Parts: sequence; structure tokens; C-alpha cells
Amino acid sequence: MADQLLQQIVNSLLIGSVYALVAIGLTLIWGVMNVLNFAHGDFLMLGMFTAFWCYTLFKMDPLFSIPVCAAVLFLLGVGIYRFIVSKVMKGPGLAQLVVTFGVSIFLANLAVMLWTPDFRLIEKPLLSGTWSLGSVQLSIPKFAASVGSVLVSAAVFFFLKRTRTGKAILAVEMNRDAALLMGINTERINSLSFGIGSALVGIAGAFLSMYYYIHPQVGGLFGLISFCIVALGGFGSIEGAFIAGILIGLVQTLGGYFFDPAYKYALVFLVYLITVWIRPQGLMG
Amino acid sequence: MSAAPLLDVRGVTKRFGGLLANDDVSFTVSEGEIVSIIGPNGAGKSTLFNCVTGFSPPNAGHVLYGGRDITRLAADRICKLGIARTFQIVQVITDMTVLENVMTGAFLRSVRNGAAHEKAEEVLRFAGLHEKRDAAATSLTIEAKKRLEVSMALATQPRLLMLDESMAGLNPVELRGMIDLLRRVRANGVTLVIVEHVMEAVMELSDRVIVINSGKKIVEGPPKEVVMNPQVIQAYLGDRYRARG
Amino acid sequence: MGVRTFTKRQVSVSAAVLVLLALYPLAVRGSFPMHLMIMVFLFAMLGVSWNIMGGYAGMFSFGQAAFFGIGAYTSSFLLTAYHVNPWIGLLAGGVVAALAAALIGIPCSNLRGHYFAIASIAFAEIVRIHFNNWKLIGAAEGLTIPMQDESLRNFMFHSSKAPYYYIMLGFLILSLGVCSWVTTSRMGFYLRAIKEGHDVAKVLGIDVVRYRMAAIMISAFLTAMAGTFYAQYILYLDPESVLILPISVQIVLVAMLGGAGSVMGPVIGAAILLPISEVTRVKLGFKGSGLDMIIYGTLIMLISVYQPQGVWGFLQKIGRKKR
Amino acid sequence: MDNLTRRKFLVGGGALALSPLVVSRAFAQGKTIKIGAVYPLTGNLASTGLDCKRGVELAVEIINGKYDLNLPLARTEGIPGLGGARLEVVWADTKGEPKNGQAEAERVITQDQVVGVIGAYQSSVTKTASQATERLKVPYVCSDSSSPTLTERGLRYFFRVSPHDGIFSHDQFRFLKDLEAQKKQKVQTLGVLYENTEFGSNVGKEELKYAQEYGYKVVADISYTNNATDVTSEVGRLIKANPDVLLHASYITDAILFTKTFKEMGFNPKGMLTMAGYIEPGYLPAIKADGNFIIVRSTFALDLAKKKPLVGQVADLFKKKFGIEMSENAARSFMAPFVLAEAISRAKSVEAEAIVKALRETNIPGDQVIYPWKGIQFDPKTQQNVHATGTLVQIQDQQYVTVWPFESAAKDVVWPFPAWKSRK
Repeated sequence: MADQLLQQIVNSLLIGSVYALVAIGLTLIWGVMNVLNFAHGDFLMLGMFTAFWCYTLFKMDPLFSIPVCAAVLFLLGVGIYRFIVSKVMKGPGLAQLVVTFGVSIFLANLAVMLWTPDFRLIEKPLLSGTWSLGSVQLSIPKFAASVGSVLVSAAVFFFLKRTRTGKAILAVEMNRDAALLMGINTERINSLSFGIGSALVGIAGAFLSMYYYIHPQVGGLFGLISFCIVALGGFGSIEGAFIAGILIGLVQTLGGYFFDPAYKYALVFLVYLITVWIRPQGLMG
Repeated sequence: MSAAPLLDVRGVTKRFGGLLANDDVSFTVSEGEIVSIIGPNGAGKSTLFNCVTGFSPPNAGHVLYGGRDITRLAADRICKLGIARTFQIVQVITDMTVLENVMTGAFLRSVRNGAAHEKAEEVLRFAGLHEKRDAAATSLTIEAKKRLEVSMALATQPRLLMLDESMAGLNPVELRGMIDLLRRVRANGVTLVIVEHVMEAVMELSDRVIVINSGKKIVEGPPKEVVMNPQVIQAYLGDRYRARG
Repeated sequence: MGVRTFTKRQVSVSAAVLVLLALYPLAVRGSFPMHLMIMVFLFAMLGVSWNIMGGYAGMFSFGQAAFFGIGAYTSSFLLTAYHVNPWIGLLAGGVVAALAAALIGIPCSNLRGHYFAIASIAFAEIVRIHFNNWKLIGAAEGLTIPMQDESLRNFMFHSSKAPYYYIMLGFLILSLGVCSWVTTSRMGFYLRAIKEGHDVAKVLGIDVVRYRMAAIMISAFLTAMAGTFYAQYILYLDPESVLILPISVQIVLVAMLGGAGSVMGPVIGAAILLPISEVTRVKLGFKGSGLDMIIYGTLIMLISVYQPQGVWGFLQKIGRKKR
Repeated sequence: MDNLTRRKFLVGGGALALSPLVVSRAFAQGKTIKIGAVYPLTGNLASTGLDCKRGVELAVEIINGKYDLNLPLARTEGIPGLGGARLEVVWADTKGEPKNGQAEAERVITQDQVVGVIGAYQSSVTKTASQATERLKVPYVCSDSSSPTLTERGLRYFFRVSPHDGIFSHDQFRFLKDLEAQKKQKVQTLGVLYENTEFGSNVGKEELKYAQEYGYKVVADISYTNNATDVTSEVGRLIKANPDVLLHASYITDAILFTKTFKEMGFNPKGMLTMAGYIEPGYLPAIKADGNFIIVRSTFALDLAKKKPLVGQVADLFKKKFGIEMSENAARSFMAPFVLAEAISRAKSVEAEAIVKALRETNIPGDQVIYPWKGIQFDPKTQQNVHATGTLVQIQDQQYVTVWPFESAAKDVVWPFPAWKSRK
């Protein structure tokens, strides 16, 4: 009993940090340009497929194809921003919300057309298997993903706080007009942020591909949960997203373990609703 | 000032974190008066407006309107009681026409569309916007937008109208027009509290001037006296008034 | 256009359209053209209902499926468990949905834009998950509505789809009536002010929470009515067929494509979107390549970029130029 | 509504209305007879739907052509009872949505004048489609939907050839009893794990019922959300309960995720009896050797050919025609056209009542079906095929191998399930 409890807490942290990794890219995009990217889950799916094809075609392990996934998704993000999202930024709010739904449906079905709706797994990733730490089983690829999540969050955090470009992004996030007056090219910052946000979810995809099945529809629930995490953490807050991700992981896993697995996602959404009721701006907003 | 004042602000204090935006501010406004609140940028004038109109209630102190404590009332309730206001940055409903904007205000006192329409037409004629009634609100000039905002407030049929920098950015001709409009508003029996930087308007319109600096009220009195007050000149007025004059 | 006035031309066009729609069942054969029009009316009604909260008050709900499902489930549950006439169930469903709307309206009363959208999705997902596990109402197995004799009283028809067609047309006209009453009344003005911003609304003496609540509840009531119709029409419902996110998204798309914030917009939207999706399914469906969905996604992107005000706005512009 | 769309509607509606026209159902003999096939040909279940479509296509080819196979109507061209009339299939796509099931069934009946309907794979879609056929009084022969409720509704025009989840669940328990009796294995406790859509919750209900009937103790009863992102809490519960045998009903996504999580967390029951997802064509290619030793329910397995040559002949034809192995889905959908056509042939008519009467009298012997059944005969009350049973296959060396009923087994069952750690 106690052993399983410990195991469940470990599992919560593992899935929670993966959620955080998926959500950080979204919070960056949301924070900087106030655009809610409903295709975020599909970006994750494309990241996973990129890792899969690197593995299948070039025998490149997901661990090494992380930069490739980041690069591919960066370009995709910049492209989607330039040709689609930037065109609706000045339009009505509803168009901004709906356009990424279109992108989502398009990408998911393009993946079906190109790669069939078959399920794929990366058969023998470098990181696989489990460590037995006493009574606790620790999945090595999941642990790697968590470490990656912490590293990436920290890197993004320092990038924003310490580098020139990062500070420019933060300036735009705080006050677009003032940033414009200060001579920051907000258009460039937008497309850069969209690119970086997408690259981050590409990295998440590479980590997930080490142990998760790969399928055109795989992004759906991950996407939905990351919206809750971002709104829960406070929009644009990297540290908020991380904390919220872990919190959601705990709610989901422990809720499933103690309460009822059939309701575990309902609990996640309920916790989210209660939080925004009390704090509409989110935990760290 | 024999009867109870229309507006009675008692010891209003407002904090934002460590910042003291309003520090124990008290003043009264009588029925039919025009009172101006002036002070340098960041002195806490708009915060004071927000405290009075229920947009952000004070941490301490009371606001009495017609003898009734309205300190904790919601903004829309306060509006229903007869206090209307405008914002420093013009707020109109962008996807409506001029007439529809004013009708939205008029609906406060008239449930039916027809009645609201009539009232709105009347207000628009009064404010000199009648010709533009079918124009989109977004298509208006700054001056017309300010007039529109005042019209929307008037359409709610207030007893007390609080205007936050309604003159900013107007050219001299437009300024005359606005001063004239406010005079006529007062003539109709509406009491006015205005926050204003344009001293020309303040000097011409005000019965009384209240000066706020760093969240505190420093001086209060007739405009002529206030501008002579050395404390005021030192704190804020001197340079600016002389430069304009 | 502060006061709604109908021009002669508008009246005669509407009358002509109504006559044509009334004659349509006599002009077509086979069930598919009837089914298609019923679906157009159904989604037009759902779009019109969404519009009251989304188009006018700016509460972009992506959770309408919850109200749709609650309506369908309430009447069907009352019918299967207590033999309550579906017409009474229709009203009961509306009331239950409106109460559920109030329940979700409270925590969301300060949320706007994206935040409201996400909260509405979260709410609808909770409803879906709960209904999927709720044994009393059949859980995942759903409810099968027992076959009864066909009659208006039983809200059930077997030999022809025409009665369903006219009932749905009636529902649509009813919802259009409610919507145009809302838009020309004080409430419509207030909702548009709320959409602009809560501050500008409050300063005009508008009780923002109360009017938002009213909009959500009216919208939920009408959406639930459509849900009951759906249940009586299909005679079977499960969480997967009435409570899922794609239904909510399609409702938003119908409204946006036609023109959010105009009475007739969603009707135009449904009249364009539904035939496209139904016909591509029939014509392209059996190839099974996902091509029809790619076309659908592309269409959404094109509309958002090039026609974000919807087709109705576009038509009005043309109409104005002609005059 | 603007003019343009209205015109489009009227033109479109008119064209749709005129094309089939009022072809009398009492059509001239020796022509073609249409049947409607309703399947999810696009959407999330497209690959499954297309699988089913192949099975039906092969069946129709065999009926219309001359084949030396021991199947109904195979040796004659077309439908003998109607002077060799050819069978033609009208395809309809449901996208996997119940409302489309109804609409498409109605469309093929009213516009294409089909005399019978088959399909629709998902039970929820079959429900609405069969309600439409009931309203319009057209026979429906289903051989691929497994919800027990389908044949509990008392419909007059609905017949089911294939086993339902209740039968499948029962098979699992009969297997456990056989195992205890014949292989001297001890089983006492069960973990019942099922996803919570209609399929899983029905199976769960049946399994719990049979567990009580057969005297097994259920130590874990877990219903979970399908398409989950993570299932460690569910597996944690199972490990805590430590059942002898796991019964798992899931679709493919969860099947993959659970298998990986079982291995990762070291969940080692003596046996895993599973359904559906574990036998989808996508499961083994994705999971590979980690799927070994899992037992799945099935109606069909290629290795039945060893005991039943017909299976091999049909499977070869299938592979020749489509270039892939015949899957379980294809094999299940394969039988419905035969049953319908055979009834029409005996009825010598395409009138619905005559076909229904013939269907009720159906008696196809066991050697004329490609499953290990005693034949096809419908229960007079429920109209469910009384001989329909399942088989159990075990994944051995990444192949599905029939292991039960023991008399049809191609190989011996591997029991108990080897612990994950001991495998290489």
C-alpha cells in the first residue's frame, strides 16, 4: 500500500513534468501575442512523427533527434505564424480563436493522408527499461523526459531573463505598445516566439516518442490539458506552467488511484475551473 | 451650503501593494457645483474617481452620495443611483453607431427601445452630435468621441457627472465647444466633478478647485485663490501654467 | 439602425424564402435532401443560440455540446424512465440546461475571451465524462428511445421526414425570433456593451454578471431544445454523439462563417457549411483518405483570414453597394 | 437565406430526387439486387471500416462469380433463387457518427432502393441505422457489431450473425474452467479492467456477471477513460489488487499504452484475457514482442485453416485480391452478404417480409462458415445467431495462434504468463 503510494507520487511527478514541457511552448505563445494555439497538440504530434521518421529513416535515436525536432517545429511555427496567424491578429477575436482550429484539423488529417492512421512506436530507443529503486519502478525514458522538462524550463527561463532577445520578448509580453516605442520589432518578436514555442513542443514530442505511441490523433488530450495548465499557471508564466503541470499530474494520478480512474480527467478540469473561479488570472498571473 | 452635500468623500485611502495612491482624501461637492480636481500625473486623481464610482473600492474611508453610503456598492449600482463618469482613455462601444452607443446609456432609465431612442436623439441634439448619429463610433474624430462619451454618460440621466480629462488633446476651437457643452450640462442641473489638465477650462468652469499631490489633498478653494497658492505653484502648477499663459 | 425597421423588400424576400422552404418537402424525393435540410436548420438554430452569448456578448463558448446533450438527455431520460411526453421533456431539458448554464456562469463570470473559451471546454468535458459514467442515464451505452406510434403528440414520425422538417423549421424561426427580440431590446444593447468591455458596460449602469448570465441561460435553453429535437429525430443518443467537442466547434464555425453578431448570420453559415460537410462525406467519404477533413480545415483557415466577419457581412456590403 | 444557396439547394435536391426515381422494388428478375453497406470509411475508424469493406467486397465477388468453395451461393453465379441476379453493394460512409448511421441507412433505402442493409461496425451506429431500417421495414443483417443490447431491442428486421460481447465474455470464463479442469491450473481472483465507452462498459458488466456465476473473486473492478495520456494509476491499482487473471476490454490506443505500462511497472498476472484493441491490425506492428503471451478473443484466425480448409481458401483469395492478410474485421464482415443473399435466394423475392421470413428460417451448416461454429440459425426471439461463439487466440512469437477451444487449438496455450523481467 505505502509502496504503491510512493510509486504513484513518482508517477505523478513524471507525467506532470511532461505536461509542463508540453505546456511551456504554449504559454510562451499565449503570453507574447495573446493567441491561443488550438493546434498545439498537433504540433506535438508532428514533433513525435519527426522523431519517428528520424529513427526509421536515418537510425537516429530520439535522444539525438531532439535538435532536429526543435528545428523542424521552429520552421513550421514561424511558417504558420507568418502565413496564417499574423493575418488574423488584427481581426476579430473569434477569428483568432477559430483559425488555429482549422490548422489543427488540417494538420491531423494531413498526417492521416501522408502516414495512414496506423499506430507506431519507436522500437528500441537508447533510453528504455526501468530502474528498480527499492519498491519503486522508475521508467528510464519517462525520467529522461522529466529531466529534459526541468532543463528546458530552466533554459527558457534564463533565455527570457538574461539574453537581449529574451528581454525583448518579455518587454513585448508586458506592453506591446511600449515595446514598439522602444524600437523593438514586435512582428519579428512575434514570429520568433511562435517559432520558439513550437520548437519547445517539438522537443516534448521527441521525449514522448521514446515511450508513447505515435498516431495522427495523439495530440488531442495533451493539447486540451496544456490549455488548462497554461490558464492555471497564469498566462505567459513559465514557472506557473511548470507548477501547474506538476499539480495536474498529481491530481490526475492520485485522483485516478484513490478516487476513480474514469473521472481522472474530469478532476483535472474541475480543479482548473475552481482555480480560475478564485483566481481568474491563474496561480502565478 | 446649507443642505447635505451631494457627494461627501471622507478619508478615502487606497493602496496598491506598497504604493499609497490616495491618502486620507476628504472633500465635498454640493448640488449644482462644478468642482475640478487637479494635480500632476500620477497624483492619484483617476484612482480617486475609481474609488468614488465603485470601480475599485477604497481600503479605508467612506463615500457618501446624497447622504447614503455607497463605498462598497458595485459600479453599475452607483451608476443607477445617478453618478455617471467617463474614462481618461475614451471608452465607446466600437461596433455600434453613435446613436446606438447613446441608446445603450439611455436604456438605464427606459426599458423600451422607442423611449431609449427618443432620449438618445434628444441627448445627441443637445451634444451637437445629431448629424453623426448613424456614423460608426470608430469613425469619429477624437473630439467627437469625447462628446460621444459625455453623451453616453448624460443618457443615463445622472445627477452627478464625473469627467476624466475630457479636454485633453482638443484644439482651441474644440475646447471652446466642450466648455460650452459642460456649461449647458450644468445649466440643466447636473453637478460636475472634472479631472483636468487643461487649466484654461479649469479656470473658466470651476466653482472650486481641489489640488492633489502624491495621493494627498493639499489645497482646496476657488480657482483664482488656488493658482496663487505658493504650495500649489511649487508642487505642480507653476511651470506649466506660466508656460501656457 | 437604432430601431429595427423592416423595408418592404426585406419583408417580401423573407416571405418568399419562407414559402419556398415550406414547399421544399413537396419538391424533393428521398430522405437525403430532407435530412440535409433538417441538419441545416438544426445547426442554424444551434448557431443562432450560440450567437446570443458568443456573437453579441462576446462569450466565445466552445462548450455548447454540453447544453445540447443536457437537453437531449433530459427529455429522453424522462421519456424512457417516466414516460413523460417529449414536448414536456423539451421544456424540462431547456430548464435543466439553463440551470447548468447558471452553474457554469458563476465561476466564469469574470472570464473573457480565451479564458472563457477554455473554461467552457473544461465544463463540457466534465459533463461528457460524467454522463459517460452515470449509470442512471445509461452511461456510455446511451439511451434508446422506444418506438411509439407516429404522431405530433409523441414527437415521433416514421413514414415521412416532413413533420420533422416543419418542426425544426418552426424551432429555427422561434430561435430567430428570440434572437431578434434580444438584439432590438435593451438586453441586446447591453450584451454588445459587455462584449466591448466590462468597464464601459458598468459605467453605463449595466449589471454585467446578470446580463451575461441571462445570455448564457437563454442560449442554453434554445440549445437544449435543439438537443431534444435531435434525440427525437435520431431516436438514440450516447455521450459520443451529443456531448463531444467537435459538435461545439461546428456550432462556433456555423456562427462565425455566417457572421457572428448578426441575426441571420448563423443561418447562412449552416446553409453553407452543412451541405459541404454532408456532401463531401457522401461523395468523397468512401475513399477514406481524410481529404474531406483537410478541405474542411483549409476552409476554416481561409474564412478566418479572408472573411473573418462572415458571409453575412460580405453580403451586406454588396447589398449596400447596389443601393 | 440568400438566393444563391437557395438555388443550389433546389437544384441539388431536384437532382438527387430524380436520379433513382421510382424504381419499383418488385424489379425485373435477372438484373441486379442492391444492398446497402454502412461503414465508418472516414474519420478515426477509417482503417477499420476499410478493413470491413474488403471483407464485404470479396464476399460479393464470390456470390456473383463461380467459385469452387463450400460457401452459400459460391458455386452458382449470382442469386439462383432470382434467376442469377447479381448482388451490388451501395457504400455509405458514417464517419463513425450515430446520426450518420441513420441518415445513410435511410439514404440508401429511399434513394438507392436497397433491399437489405449490412454494417456498421460500431454498435452505436448500428443502433441508429437499424432503427432506420426498422422504420422503413427493410431487413438488416449485422455481422460486425458486438453490443449485446443490439439484439435485446425486439426489432423485427434486425438479425445478427456474429457473437456479441456477452458471448465473448462467457467464452473467457469457459476457457478458465477448461484450463482448470484440463491443464490443472489454479485461478481464483480476477481483475476486471475496461474502458468506459459503450463497448468496454458492456463487457465489464458481462464479465462481472459471469465472475459471480463461475465463482471467481473480483479483486479489482476498474473502469477507465479511453484515449488516456497516462495509465499508471490504473496499473497501480491492479498491482495493489494482484489478481490471478486480468480481463481487459479496450480499444487499440489504450491496449498499446497499457501493455507498455504493464511492462514498465512490472504487472505480472498469471494470464491476460483481452478483447478488441489487442487484435486490431495496428496493435502487433506497434507493440511487437511485448505483446507475446497475451490472449485475445477472436472470431477468426488464419491458423483455423489447419482444421478447416475453407478458411485457407478464402484467406488465399483475400490475399490475392488485396495484397494483405485477411484480418479479423474483414473476416467478420465477410459473412453478412452470404446470409442476406442466401435468404433472398430462398425467398425468391426481394419483398422485405419474404426476406425476413427466409432469414428466420436460415440454417447454414457449420462447414459453410469460415469460423469454428456449428452453423448459422437465428434465435426466434432475439434473432441472434445461436451458434455464434468466439475463439481465443494467444500471441506467440508475434503471431495470433488459436489456443481455445482446445479441440480447435493450433498450439498449446502458454500459461502462466511469463513475468516481464524473465523475458529477453
